[in-house]
Amino acid sequence: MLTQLTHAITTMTRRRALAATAGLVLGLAASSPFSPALAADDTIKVGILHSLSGTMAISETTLKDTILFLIDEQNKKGGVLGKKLEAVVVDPASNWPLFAEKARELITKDKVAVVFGCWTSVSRKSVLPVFKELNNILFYPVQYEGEESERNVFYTGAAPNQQAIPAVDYLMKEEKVKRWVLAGTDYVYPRTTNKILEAYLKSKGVAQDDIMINYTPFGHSDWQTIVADIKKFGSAGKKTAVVSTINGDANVPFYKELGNQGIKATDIPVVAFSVGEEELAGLDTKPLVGHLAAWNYFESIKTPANEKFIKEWQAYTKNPKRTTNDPMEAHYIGFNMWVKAVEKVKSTDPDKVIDALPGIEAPNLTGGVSKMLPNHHITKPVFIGEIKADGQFDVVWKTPGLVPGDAWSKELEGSKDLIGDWVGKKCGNWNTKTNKCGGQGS
Amino acid sequence: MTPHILTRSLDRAAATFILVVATLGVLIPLSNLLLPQGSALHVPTYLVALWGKYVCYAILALSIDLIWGYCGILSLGHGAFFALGGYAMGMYLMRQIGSRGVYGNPVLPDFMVFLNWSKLPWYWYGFDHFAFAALMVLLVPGLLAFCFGWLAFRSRVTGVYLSIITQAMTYALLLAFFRNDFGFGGNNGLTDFKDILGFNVQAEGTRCALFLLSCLALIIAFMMCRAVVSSKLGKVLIAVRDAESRTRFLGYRVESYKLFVFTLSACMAGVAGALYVPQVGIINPSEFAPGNSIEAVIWVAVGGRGTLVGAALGAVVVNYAKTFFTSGPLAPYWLFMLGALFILVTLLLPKGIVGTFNSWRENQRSTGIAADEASAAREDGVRAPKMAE
Amino acid sequence: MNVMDTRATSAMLYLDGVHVSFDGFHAINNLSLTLAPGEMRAIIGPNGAGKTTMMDIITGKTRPDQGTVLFDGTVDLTRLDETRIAELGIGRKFQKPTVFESQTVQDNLLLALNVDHSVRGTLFWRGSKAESERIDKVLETIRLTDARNRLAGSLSHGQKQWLEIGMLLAQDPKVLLVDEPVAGMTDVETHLTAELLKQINKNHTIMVVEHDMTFVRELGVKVTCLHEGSVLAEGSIDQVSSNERVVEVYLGR
Amino acid sequence: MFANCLDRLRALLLSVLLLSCFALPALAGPFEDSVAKFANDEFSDTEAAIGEVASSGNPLASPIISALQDGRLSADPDSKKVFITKTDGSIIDAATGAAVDKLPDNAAAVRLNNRLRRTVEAALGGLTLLSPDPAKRLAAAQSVFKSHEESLLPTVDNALAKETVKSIKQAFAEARAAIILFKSDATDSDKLDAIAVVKSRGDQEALALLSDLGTDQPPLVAKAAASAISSIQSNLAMWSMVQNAWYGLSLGSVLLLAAIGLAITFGVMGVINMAHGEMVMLGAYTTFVVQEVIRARYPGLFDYSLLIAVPLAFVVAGAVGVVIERTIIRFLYGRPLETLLATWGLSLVLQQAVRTLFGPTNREVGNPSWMSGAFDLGQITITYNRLWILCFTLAVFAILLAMLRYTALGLEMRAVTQNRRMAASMGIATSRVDALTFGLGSGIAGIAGVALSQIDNVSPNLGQSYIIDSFMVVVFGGVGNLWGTLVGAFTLGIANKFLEPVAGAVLGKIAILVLIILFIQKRPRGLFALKGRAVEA
Repeated sequence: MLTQLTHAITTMTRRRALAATAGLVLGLAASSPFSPALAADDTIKVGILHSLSGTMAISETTLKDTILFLIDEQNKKGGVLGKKLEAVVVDPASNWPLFAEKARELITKDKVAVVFGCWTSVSRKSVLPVFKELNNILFYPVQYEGEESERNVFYTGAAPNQQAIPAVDYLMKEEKVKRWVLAGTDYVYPRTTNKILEAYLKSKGVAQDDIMINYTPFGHSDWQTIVADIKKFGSAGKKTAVVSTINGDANVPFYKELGNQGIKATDIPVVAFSVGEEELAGLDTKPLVGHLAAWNYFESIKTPANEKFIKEWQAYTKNPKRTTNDPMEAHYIGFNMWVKAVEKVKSTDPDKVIDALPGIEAPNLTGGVSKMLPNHHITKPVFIGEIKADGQFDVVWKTPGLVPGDAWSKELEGSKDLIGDWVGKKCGNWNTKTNKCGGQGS
Repeated sequence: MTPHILTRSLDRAAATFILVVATLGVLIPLSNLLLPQGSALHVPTYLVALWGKYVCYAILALSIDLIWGYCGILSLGHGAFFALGGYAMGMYLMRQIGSRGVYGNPVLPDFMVFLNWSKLPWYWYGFDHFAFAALMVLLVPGLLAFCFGWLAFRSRVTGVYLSIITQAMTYALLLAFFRNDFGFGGNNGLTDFKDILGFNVQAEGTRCALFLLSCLALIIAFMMCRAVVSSKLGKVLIAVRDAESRTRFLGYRVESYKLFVFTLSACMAGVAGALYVPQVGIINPSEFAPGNSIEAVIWVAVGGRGTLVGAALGAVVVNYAKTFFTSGPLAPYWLFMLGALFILVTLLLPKGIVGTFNSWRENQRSTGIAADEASAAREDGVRAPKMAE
Repeated sequence: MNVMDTRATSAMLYLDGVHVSFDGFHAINNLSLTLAPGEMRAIIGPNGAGKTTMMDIITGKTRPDQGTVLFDGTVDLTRLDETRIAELGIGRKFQKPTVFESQTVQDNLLLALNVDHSVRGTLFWRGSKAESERIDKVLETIRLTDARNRLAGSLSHGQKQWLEIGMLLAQDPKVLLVDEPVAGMTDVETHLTAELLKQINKNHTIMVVEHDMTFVRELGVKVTCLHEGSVLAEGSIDQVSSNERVVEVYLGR
Repeated sequence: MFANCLDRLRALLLSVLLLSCFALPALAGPFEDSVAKFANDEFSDTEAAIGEVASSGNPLASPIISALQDGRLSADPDSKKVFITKTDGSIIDAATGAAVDKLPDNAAAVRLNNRLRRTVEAALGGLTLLSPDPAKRLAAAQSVFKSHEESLLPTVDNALAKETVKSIKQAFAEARAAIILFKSDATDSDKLDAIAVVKSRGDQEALALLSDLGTDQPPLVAKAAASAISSIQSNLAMWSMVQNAWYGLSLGSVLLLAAIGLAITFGVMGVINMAHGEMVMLGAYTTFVVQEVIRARYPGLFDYSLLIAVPLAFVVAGAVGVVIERTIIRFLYGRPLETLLATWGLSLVLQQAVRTLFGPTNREVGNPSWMSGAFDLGQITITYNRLWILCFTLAVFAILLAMLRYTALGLEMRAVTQNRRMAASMGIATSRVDALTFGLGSGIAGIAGVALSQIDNVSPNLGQSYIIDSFMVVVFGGVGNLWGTLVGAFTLGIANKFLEPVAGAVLGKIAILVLIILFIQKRPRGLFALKGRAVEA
C-alpha cells in the first residue's frame, strides 16, 4: 500500500508533483533552528511535562507540584531577570506519544523557555527528538539507566554509577554479601542496570552461579513464586542480598509478600533503587525495617537546607505530612541551576543557557554543592538508607564526597570508550579510542 | 478493483468526505510551508503532526467500523494490528538510522548494542528495504488476523467471547513486546528515527508529505470500505451482523466473509500504524494496551457506528477533545470530561454523531415511517434479551 | 434391511434412529421419519416434542449423537455444516420470523437468490436482468411488490413471515423446512399462507411444523405427531387427531 | 584501596574484640563504660557495646539488648547516658537500672543496621536460651541454629537437659547439632550424628547450614553431608510441587474474588461492566478510610478493621452500583456492547475522582496482626493473608450461591434473568431487581477490594490491573455460570503457578492468554457452557 502511495505521489498530475517537490524543498529550507520569541512577553514560561493521569500519575504528580512550588518560591524572590516565571502545565497522561505531542505544543505554542518533565525512560526517549528539533531544554529528574548524553537534556537524577554501584559496594563490604539476586521489572532501566551490575560483580570475582536475575512484568502483583525462589536461592549457605530495580507499582505487593513470608532484612536484605519515601507511604513498613534503598537524597537527612525545604514544601502544599523524595531534590537542583545559568547569560535563549549550564553549581539539600558536568549529568552524593518503622530512611552509609555522574557506563562493552562532553568536544558520544564523535564508528 | 465498484460506492456524503479530506491534505501542508509564520492562516508544524496523527487514527477507526459497524464483530484488540503495522515501519526506520545511532553501530540498533546483542536477530532481516517493510506492514497484521480469524470464526466464537479473546490477543502481544528478550526494544520501543526514504523525518517538508500521504491513505481506505459495503458483499455483511444463522441457512459461508473483512480491516489498521509511527516518532508496546483498543472502538461509537464518515469523524473529534483537555487549566480534570463524553454519547446519541444527524435528516425529509424502527433494529449485532417495556 | 434401503434411497429426507441429548435431556429419541420427493408433510406435537431440534438436525445446526440422516437418498447430512446443506438445497424458515431487518425487502430476496455465494462473487457482483425478474416474481407471489423498497424491519409480523417464505422461494431449494409459518397471523393471513404453501408444494418438497390445527387441516396433507423426541402417530389429520395417545399428550395426563 | 584496607582492618579488630568478649568475660571493662558506648552513635561502638554487655553477666544485659532490638534503647550523646524505655512506658537508666522520670530532650534511639541486628539476635539467642518464656526459648534455639556460635554449646547443653517441651527440645537438639557440625574439634561420629539431626529437619535452613559446611571436612563427614544435602533437596523438590499448587490456589482465589462480582454483572445480567475494577478500588479505599478513622480514634480496634470494612465496602460499592444502574445501565439493556462503552467512560471518571479525592499515590492499608506473617506446613510456607483470602473467597462464593438459591431476592433475580417478561407479569418489580442485582455484583466487587487491599497497592490504578484477568476468568469459565467462574479461576491460577517456574512470570502469563484463546476455539462458550436451543434464542 505504502509503495503504491509513494508511487502515486510521484506519478500525480504535474501540478501536484510540482507542489510536492516545492513543498519538500521549502520544508528543508524552513527547518532552520527556531528560537522561541520570548522578548516580547513579560513573563518567562516554564513547561511542566509530568503525567497527571494514567499509571505514572502516582509518581509524577508530586514532581509537577514541586516545580510549581519552586516557581512560586522564585517569584517571591522577584522571579528571574526581573520577570515573573509562569508555569505551563500539561498532562501527557502516561501516554508516550502524547509526551512528544505535548512537548511540541509546549515549545511551539506556549513558547516555554525550559521544560521540567518525564519520569520513565520511554517518555524521555519519546520527547528527545522534539527537543533536538526545536532546540529547547529538558530537565530530567529521575535516576535512569544512563547511556545517553544529549545536548538539549540535563540529567539531574542518578546515573547507574551514582546509585547502583555504590549500593552493591556497600553490601559487599558491610554485609559481606556473596550471592546476588538481581530482580527487576522488565524494562530498560533494570535491564541496563542489571547488565552493569552483573559485569561489575563478575569483575569482583562473583561466580555466575551466585547471580540470579529475574524479570517481571509491569504492575506484577503475585510475588509468591518469586519470593519463594529468592528464599531458596538465599539458603545456599552464602550471605545473599536482593538488588531490586522493581518499578513503583509492583513494589508494594513485593514487600508485602517479603514481609509475610518472613524474609527479614537480617536474613536477605533487599536494596532498592526505585523505592523512596513516596512508595513507602503506601506500606506498613514495620516488617520491612532494615531493607535498604540507595538514593542521592533522603527526607530524613538532617541539614538546614533540607529542613527549610521540607517546611516550606509542607506549608505550600498545606499538608504537614507531605513527604519529599529524591526526584524532587533533583528538580530542586535542576531548577536552581537553570535559574543561575539564565541569570549568568542574562537571557533565556536555549542555546546560551545550554552553553552556560555546564559548570554551574547549585547547593543540594544534603549539605553539598552539586555541579553540572560537561556530559550534562551532575555530581551527587550517594546515600544508603535503611527503612525505619516510620516509613523514613536511616542513612547507614554515604560516599565520602560527591560522585560525578557517568553518561556512559564503563562496564558495558558498547559504551566503555564513550564519554559525553558538550563543552570541549561538543559531542554526546565521543569515542576516546578513535577520538571521534559518533559512537564506535565503523 | 473494478471501476464499477468504485463508482457505485460514491454517494454525495462520501464524495463530500473525500473532497474535505483531500482539501485538508493539500491545504494544511501548503499553508505550513508557504505562508509566513506570523500569518493568521499559517498552520504550525506541530499542528501538522497532530493532524497527521488524527488522520491515522481515522483510518484505524474506519477499519474498526468496517468489521463492527457492518459485520458486528467487536474487536477489542484492533490496536494490536495498528501497533504491528507501526512496528514494521518502526523497524524500517530503525534500520535507516545506520551508524548514526549513539554507539555508531552500522547494523545493530542502539538498544541491541547496550544489551550486548552480538548480531541482528533473523526477524530484523530485510527491514532495511522500504519495499519489504511496506509489504510487512500489510502482511504481518493481515496474517495474524487471518490466523486468528480462521481459528475463531471457524469455531463460531461470537459476541463477547470474541471481544474478550481479541483483548487477550492484544494483551498477550503487549506482554510479549514488553519483554526485552523479544528484540523489539522492550518498553522503550523504537524511537529516535532519522529519515524515511532519504528524507529527514523531522523536516517540515517530510512532515507535510507524510500528512498528505496519510490523507491519501484515508481516502483510499474510505473508498475501499465504501466499495465493500456498497457491494453485495456489504449486504451479506449486514445480514451476518443482523441474523448470522439466517445468512448461514441461505447458503453463505459466514466464516469466509468474516475472515475476509477481518483481514482486510487488520491490513488497514496496519497501514494506519505504519503512517502513524514516523509522524509521532515512537512506537512502543503501550500501543498494544487493551485500553487503547477500547478507546478506538469508542471513537467509532461517538462518530456513529455503521457510518464510515462517522467513524473517521469520531476519531478526530475524540482525539481533538483529548488534545484540548490535556492542556491548560483543565488538565487535571480531563478524564472527567472524556469519561462523561463517552457516557453521554452512549446514553443520548446511541447512533453517534453522524448516525443521529442522518436519522434527523431522514425524519425531516420523509414522513419517516421506517427510519426509526429500522435504525433501532440496526442497533446491535449481538442482541441480548430485550427489556420488557 | 432391503426395504429400508429402497425407502432411504428414494426418499427426499430420511431420518432413522436419531438420538440427541442436551446435558442428559433426551431431546430426540429414536426418531425415524421419511419424506418422499414432492411431498408436503405437517409435523405437530406439544412444546418440547423435539420439532425444532429435528429441523436443527436436518439443517446441520445440531449434530445427532447417533442415527442416520440422508438427503436425496445418498447425502449424509450429519457430516455437513449449515452452509453446505443450504447449498445442497434445503431451505429453512425459523420459528421466529428472521429477516434482515435493516435491509430492504428487495435486498432480502436478493441475498436469498441461489447465485454465487462466495466472497469474490459477492464483492464483484453486478445485478442481472434474470435476477431482478426472479425477485419480481417472488415479490408477486408473496404479495409484497409494493413494499419492495421498505426496510424489512418495518413490515408487519405476517408480512415478515411471508418475506421469509419468499426468501426460501428465491433460494429455490429442493426441500423447505417451515417452522410455525402462521404463528401470530390473522385468520385471513393464515388462509393465504396455506394457499401459498400449497402453491409452492407444486414443485418443492415441504415439511411444515405448526400448532394451528385449522391451518394443518387446511393444508390437507399427511401429519406426523411427535412426542418426547419420537414419532407418536402418523396419518391424515383426522386419523391423528382421533388417536387416543395424541389426545392424551395434547391435553396432558 | 586504602579505604578498603582500613575497612578490613576494622572488621578484623572488631571480630577479635567480639571473640575476646565472648571468651573472656572477666577482661571486660566496667559495665557502665560498655553501656556508654551506645551513646557514641557509631555502628562499630554499638557493636562493641553489644558484645561487652552480652558477656557481662549483668542482669540488665538482656533488657538492654531486647530494648535495643525493639528500638526502645535511647542515648543522650552529650551526657553519654543510656536509657531503656520499658514496654510499660517507664524509663530506667540502662547502666544502673535506676528509674528515670523522663528522657533528656536530645536523647535519640540507638540506631542499628542489619549487621548489628544480626549481632543483637545472636547475643539475645545466648541470653534467652534459658528464658522462662517458651516462645523466647524457641526463638533463641532457632537463632543459635543459624549462628552456631561455639561458645554457646555449654548453655545449649544445659538448656537441652532442662527442657520439657518436646518441640523446643527438638529445636535445642538441632541447635546443638549445628554447633557441633561447625566445631573444629568435634569427633567424626559426633558430626555424623549432627548431620543426621540436621537432615531430619529437612528445610531450607538445614540445607543452608549443610551447604555452608565447606569442603575441608573429613571424607566421611563430607560424604554424609553431601548425601544429606541431596536427600533434603529431593525432599524439597517434592514440596515445591505442593507449594506451586498452594500458590496456584492462592492466585486462583484472588482471581475468583476479583471476578465473582463480574460474574454477576456481566455473567448474569449481560452488562459488560468495564467499571468493575473501579468497584474493587472503591472497596479498597473504603478499607483505607476505615483504617484511618480507627488509627485516629480507636487504635485498639485495628485488628477488627477489616471486619468493619467488609460490610461498609459492600454498602459503599453496592450503593454506587445501584446509582450507576439507575442512572446509566438501565437505559442500555439489550445493548451489551454499549454498556461496555458507557462503563469504560465511567471507569475513567471514577478513577479520576478517587485520584482527586485521595491523591494519586498509594495509600497505606495495614495488615491486622492475624493477617500478618506465615506458618510452615511441612516444608512450605503459608502466609496468613493468603490463607484468609482463600477462606474468605470461598465463604463469599458459598454465601452468594446460597443467596441466589434460597432467598426471595435470589429467586427473583434468576426469574428476571431467565424470562423478564414472564417475571414482570408475575408481579416482580423487574427494575428493582435489576438495580439490586447490579448493586449485589458491585457490592461483592467492593468486598473483593477489602481483601485485595491486603496484598496489593491501594491506588487509583488498582481496578485496571484486575479488569482483564476478571473478564478472562468469567469468559473462560462460561458466562452466566458461577461454578464455571470458580473452576475457571482456580484452573487459571494453578496453571499460571505451574508455568511460572518453568517459563518465567512474563512468558507464563503470555502462555496462559494463548491457552485461553485456543481453549475458546475448542469451547466457544467457555468451560461450563449452557447447551441446547435456549442459548441461541
